[in-house]
Amino acid sequence: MEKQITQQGQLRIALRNCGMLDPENIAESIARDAYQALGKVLKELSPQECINILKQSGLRGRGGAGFPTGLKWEIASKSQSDQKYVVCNADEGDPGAFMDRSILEGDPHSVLEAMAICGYCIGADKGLIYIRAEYPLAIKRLRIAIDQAMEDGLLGKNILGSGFNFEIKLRYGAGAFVCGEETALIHSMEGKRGEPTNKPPFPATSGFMKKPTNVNNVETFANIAPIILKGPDWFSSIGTKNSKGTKVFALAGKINNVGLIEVPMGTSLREIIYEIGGGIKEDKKFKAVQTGGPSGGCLTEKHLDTPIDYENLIEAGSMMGSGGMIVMDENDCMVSVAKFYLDFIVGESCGKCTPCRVGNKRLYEILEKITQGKGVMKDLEKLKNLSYIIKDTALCGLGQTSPNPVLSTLENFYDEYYEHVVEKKCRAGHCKNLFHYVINEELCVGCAACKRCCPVHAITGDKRMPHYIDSNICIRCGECIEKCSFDAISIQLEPKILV
Amino acid sequence: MVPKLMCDDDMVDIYSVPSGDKDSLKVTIKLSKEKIETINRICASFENNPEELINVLHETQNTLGYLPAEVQEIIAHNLKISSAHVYGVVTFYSYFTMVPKGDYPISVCMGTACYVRGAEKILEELKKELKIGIGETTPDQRFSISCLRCVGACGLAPVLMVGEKVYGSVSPDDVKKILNEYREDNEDCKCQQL
Amino acid sequence: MTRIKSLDELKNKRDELKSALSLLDDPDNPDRKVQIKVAMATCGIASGARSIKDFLTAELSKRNIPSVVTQTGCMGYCYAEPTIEVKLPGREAVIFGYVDRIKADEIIEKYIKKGELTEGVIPRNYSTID
Amino acid sequence: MEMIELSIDNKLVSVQKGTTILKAARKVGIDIPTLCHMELHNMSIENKPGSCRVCVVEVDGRRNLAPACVTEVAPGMVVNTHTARVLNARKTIVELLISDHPYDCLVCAKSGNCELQSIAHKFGIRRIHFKGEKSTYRKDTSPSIIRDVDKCIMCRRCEMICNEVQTVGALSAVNRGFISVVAPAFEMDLEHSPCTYCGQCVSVCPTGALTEVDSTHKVLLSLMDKSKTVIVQTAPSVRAALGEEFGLPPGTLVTGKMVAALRRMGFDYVFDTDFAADLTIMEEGTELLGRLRAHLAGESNAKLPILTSCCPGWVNFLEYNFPDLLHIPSTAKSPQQMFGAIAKTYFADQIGVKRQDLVVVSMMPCLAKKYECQRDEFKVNGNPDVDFSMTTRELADFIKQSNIDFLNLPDEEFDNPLGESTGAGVIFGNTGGVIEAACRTAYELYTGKKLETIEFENLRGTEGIRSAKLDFDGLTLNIGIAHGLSNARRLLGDVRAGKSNYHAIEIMACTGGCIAGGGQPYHHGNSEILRKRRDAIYSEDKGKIIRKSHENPYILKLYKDFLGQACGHKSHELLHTVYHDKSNNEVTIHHD
Repeated sequence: MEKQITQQGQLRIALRNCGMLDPENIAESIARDAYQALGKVLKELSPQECINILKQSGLRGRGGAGFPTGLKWEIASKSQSDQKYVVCNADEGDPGAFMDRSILEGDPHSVLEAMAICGYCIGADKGLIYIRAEYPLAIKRLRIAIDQAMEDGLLGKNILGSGFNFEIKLRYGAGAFVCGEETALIHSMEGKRGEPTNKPPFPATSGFMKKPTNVNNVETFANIAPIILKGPDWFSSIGTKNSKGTKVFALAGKINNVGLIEVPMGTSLREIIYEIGGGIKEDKKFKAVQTGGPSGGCLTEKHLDTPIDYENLIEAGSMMGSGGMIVMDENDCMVSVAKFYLDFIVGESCGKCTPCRVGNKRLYEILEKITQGKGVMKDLEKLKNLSYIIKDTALCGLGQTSPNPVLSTLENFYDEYYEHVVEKKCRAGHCKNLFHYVINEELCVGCAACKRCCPVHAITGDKRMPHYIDSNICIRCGECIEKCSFDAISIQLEPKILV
Repeated sequence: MVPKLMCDDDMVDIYSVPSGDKDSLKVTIKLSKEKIETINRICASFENNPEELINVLHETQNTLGYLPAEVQEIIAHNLKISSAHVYGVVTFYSYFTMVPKGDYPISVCMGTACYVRGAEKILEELKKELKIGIGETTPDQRFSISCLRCVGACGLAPVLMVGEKVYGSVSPDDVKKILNEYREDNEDCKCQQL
Repeated sequence: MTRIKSLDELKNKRDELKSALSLLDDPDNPDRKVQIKVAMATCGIASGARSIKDFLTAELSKRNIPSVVTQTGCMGYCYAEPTIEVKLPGREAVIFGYVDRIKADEIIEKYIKKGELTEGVIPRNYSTID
Repeated sequence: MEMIELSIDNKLVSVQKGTTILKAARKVGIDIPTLCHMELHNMSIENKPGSCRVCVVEVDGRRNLAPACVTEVAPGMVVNTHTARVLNARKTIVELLISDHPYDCLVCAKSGNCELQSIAHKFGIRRIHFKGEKSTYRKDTSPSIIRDVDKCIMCRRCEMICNEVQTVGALSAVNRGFISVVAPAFEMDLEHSPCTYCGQCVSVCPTGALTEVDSTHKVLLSLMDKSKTVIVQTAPSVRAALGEEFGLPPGTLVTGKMVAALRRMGFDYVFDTDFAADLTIMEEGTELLGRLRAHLAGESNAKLPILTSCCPGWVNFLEYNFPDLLHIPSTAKSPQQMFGAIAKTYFADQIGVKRQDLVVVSMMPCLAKKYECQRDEFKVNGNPDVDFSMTTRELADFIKQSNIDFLNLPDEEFDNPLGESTGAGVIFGNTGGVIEAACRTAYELYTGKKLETIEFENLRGTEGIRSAKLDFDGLTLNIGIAHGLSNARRLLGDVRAGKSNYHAIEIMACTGGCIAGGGQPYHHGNSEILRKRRDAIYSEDKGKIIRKSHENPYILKLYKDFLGQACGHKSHELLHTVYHDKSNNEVTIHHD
């Protein structure tokens, strides 16, 4: 597999201007080539020529599924209609991903310019940015950028004397993860409940207000201008066979250098975590990295040297998603992590289709049962079967990928599930019903500090005599451990004695 | 869900929504005239376009603080859509609230990065400190707690927001300190606009 | 600003702005300036970048150092916020992390005035396309 | 049209481009099970959110299973509808639905008619492998409809009917995820919503989430009460559908058996709402002619077009949505209420029974009738003209509970004097029927000539909005007909905008008219049933000797002995009503 890694590993294309310029001052953007690509396209290229450049470049959607961008534009350009729309999906929803916010806050003109190029290519004169209301700063900077670009004639009527018109408006999300899905996003922009509908029809033929609509995400748009200016061959020389260019990842979790990075496709997890990310926090043992958000899965040690691209991640049971990477260490319980994601999905499911509405709720309940130490082996079977059926039958991308965290943890961390179910043990010491606090009689001096702070009076003992914690009463709040000055209280992972 | 009425002094009188055209639905609503006019103005600024419902709801919630049933009725009337539709939309999106939030709404990020860095503990501490649960407001109307999915400040995990101000790398011990900033009537500490 | 009416106008405009910037950076130019960028995306602001920017602006002018302090987006070093980039005329830009007021003061006194590197320099670990 | 060839379960099928897999499969006799999908052919009513996922099938080359109801065919597609993968998924989906559904089939009002129940039975589901939280909501009882949305499976049929077909807008999906449900605004009771009680939501609900208020017990108590005289009236559409509940083919008229059954159940007199329908025509027809004459005389305030007022769902809709047009409908009460008013005065006097000792029960194809008979306008000193209104479905159950072998009953005749009716009264059950009946009478009264052909074929049909020009001996009468409230809204919008040139408009809330009312036996999406009911109504009319209301001898006698003249003083007191602006609907807040 061909790879082109720059000396330090990172190569910034989408993030080229982030941290380089003042996003609230268009002059700084212009000084760094903003709108040059738009000018070139309008003056020198036909829409189809421009689409061909994108097709040659091999750019694929950075929002998750990785659909070839040039092809997407071409389909929209071929739809016949009096009105078409360009939509920028800035409803960055994957928890742990923040590249879209960073691009919009740091380099809004890269997105505006690319939307205008897209408008020219598909024959649209209106653009809409669907942005999360939770991003007030990004909204503010986008508004400033749009105003400044309008004032300079880089958006609006007769752009750069070409006769091409393009205007951009903002639509706000309102806290619904499912609106990251194209059809749901479109319904939301139309003032409706953000429920997805069956595809086809695809937005490219019938989207916003039933008109052909091209939806791309922020990072995808941020890649457009450099491809136009530097050429498709330059872009396709970066990355792997089927995944060209770079990908922005948001490194978070138990990693030293939390931050935003951009690396060529094909970079390995090891390089990302240990070289760029500076290794695991407090030198703990690496356990897993979660990619692709709630739709993705966990990659483990055995995947550390896999070159990251769309296909390899899917093969490994995860997906590219928007590029969140959350690093987990030995203190993270993988059953609980799966439960965390299911909790998220249950809260964010739109409720339209049965498998997602009821199925995910049932998955969550089984996981909860397991983390409470009430699981039986049959539950693991049930988890797996139900997960496959949800994947097979759910209506939209959110539902079809929602069991991925369960399946990938089941696949990679089966022994942890087994321990929870059979040995009633949580090796990470995370599941409250599966560990208990004990007082070391030799270290305890009977100061009663723990007894006084216990909110449920689970601790008994006479003064200056070793104390005792009743596990059946204890709620595992951990107050006593903090209060004990003699390190006499510790966590015991062995199953508690059931009374 | 029990939609609440506006506070007492708002209920100046019962006014009817002025019927601009013939197919207007007359709705009698317990809201002050000023508030009705504010809502009408917001709707008009979006040309009473039903497509803009979500933007209208945002703007109205920003102005009034929350979206009680009466307010939704007026919006439905102006945009010529059913109030069931408006309510369906309001309850779909977690950003919209039908109960007033506190003067200092606190949102705890429950994104994955924050989760693995102990957001649950922060939330527990907040609940303990304020003696209220998620989605609730303190009796003095000062604080309310809600959970947010990722705010995209994962580098600072765990994160909480008071209004629009983001606090990063919060430890359970910090919770009290942060709350104290707002407990005293310290004008300087009011939510900074980004 | 007036409307830009053609690609050529846009190119000219870009070149003007670029040369103005390089003039600022020219050590031989009497009007050269120290250029400081403060990373002010959500993470930066939440970590106190705004007060650092205000502090630097005020202090540099008090200490009579010709400078421009501007805001910028995320530099990617979320773990080290607030981060700033300092560019002395004619020299490579240097990024400092974990900048509080004490650190900022130290940067002015040691690096900007004397050119001595302080602790907290973040090695730039990426290349961009230009 | 481009044809597409594909294979379904190894059978080659050729269908038009744009056809769904579901329809293509049905063409070759493969019946893929569905829950949320429902289509009423020729009525342009289709619900296909693709949400229940019961209809999934395996398509070669596709990563996941395809929902047959929304997936269009493609050339060379290879579809398998019953592989292990498909059956397993389908069964699990149904299990999931049931896992969030009360297990009270034995006592559910929908038992035996529930689509979820029959699909569970069909799939041989014997155990639910998933146990967990069930969603629970407050039960909501309105005068007509009971919402028990614990049983809601989010098929969204009711939401579609209420918003798209009826444009009532009382219902919407609310909340999201596991707790999402279909409800009125602010999850208030239906009573405080703009619901018209047309009952179309009930008629399409696949489960027991939406059902009617059951009056059987109250009627039974009245029947048992020796001090009461209990009389019953039956609406025209009931006789055309009741047989379905006893296994007879749709469209079988069971008038005689129905009368016999009611008599055996203990009703003291069995009367016919058709009699009151004839009375309605006398009043409404006279009113039409009066307004028409005023118009022809050049009176500027002649209130035209006149709107029919016999459909209570439509009246509710008008009162909510068109408060500015309340002056144009006919003031004539509906047949149900005219019957009650006459029964509790004229008839009560005749048999020497006091008003409060006479109980009037109506058998109706309708849910709004339950609400209508409770309206204050139709009460005298708190005593309603019609005490109880039951649906065709309730009547069928009541007959069964009374141990009556319905199929072997002899045919019997209605009692007199309120049981005699004409063909005009019968056709009230179909869309276009009321206006046709009115025209039969108005023509003869206006022109003084006999009608040559009694059937006005140009008023019949199934189009949502129809218009016809009738020649009244030189005077051209413009007639409009709308059924389904969205069509009514369109017509009324034109009237409001002054763009309408109709003289008279008939409006029915339910698509198809009363034969498809909310209280009729469930059609389960089979529009053929509705067509047969419609034909039955017209054939009953054809079989009648008297087919014009003004020739009904008992009607003539009623006017002669009691009412005086149509639209006269006594008529106005007993047979006409007023309408109220209901749009001024204060928001009521509920605290549980």
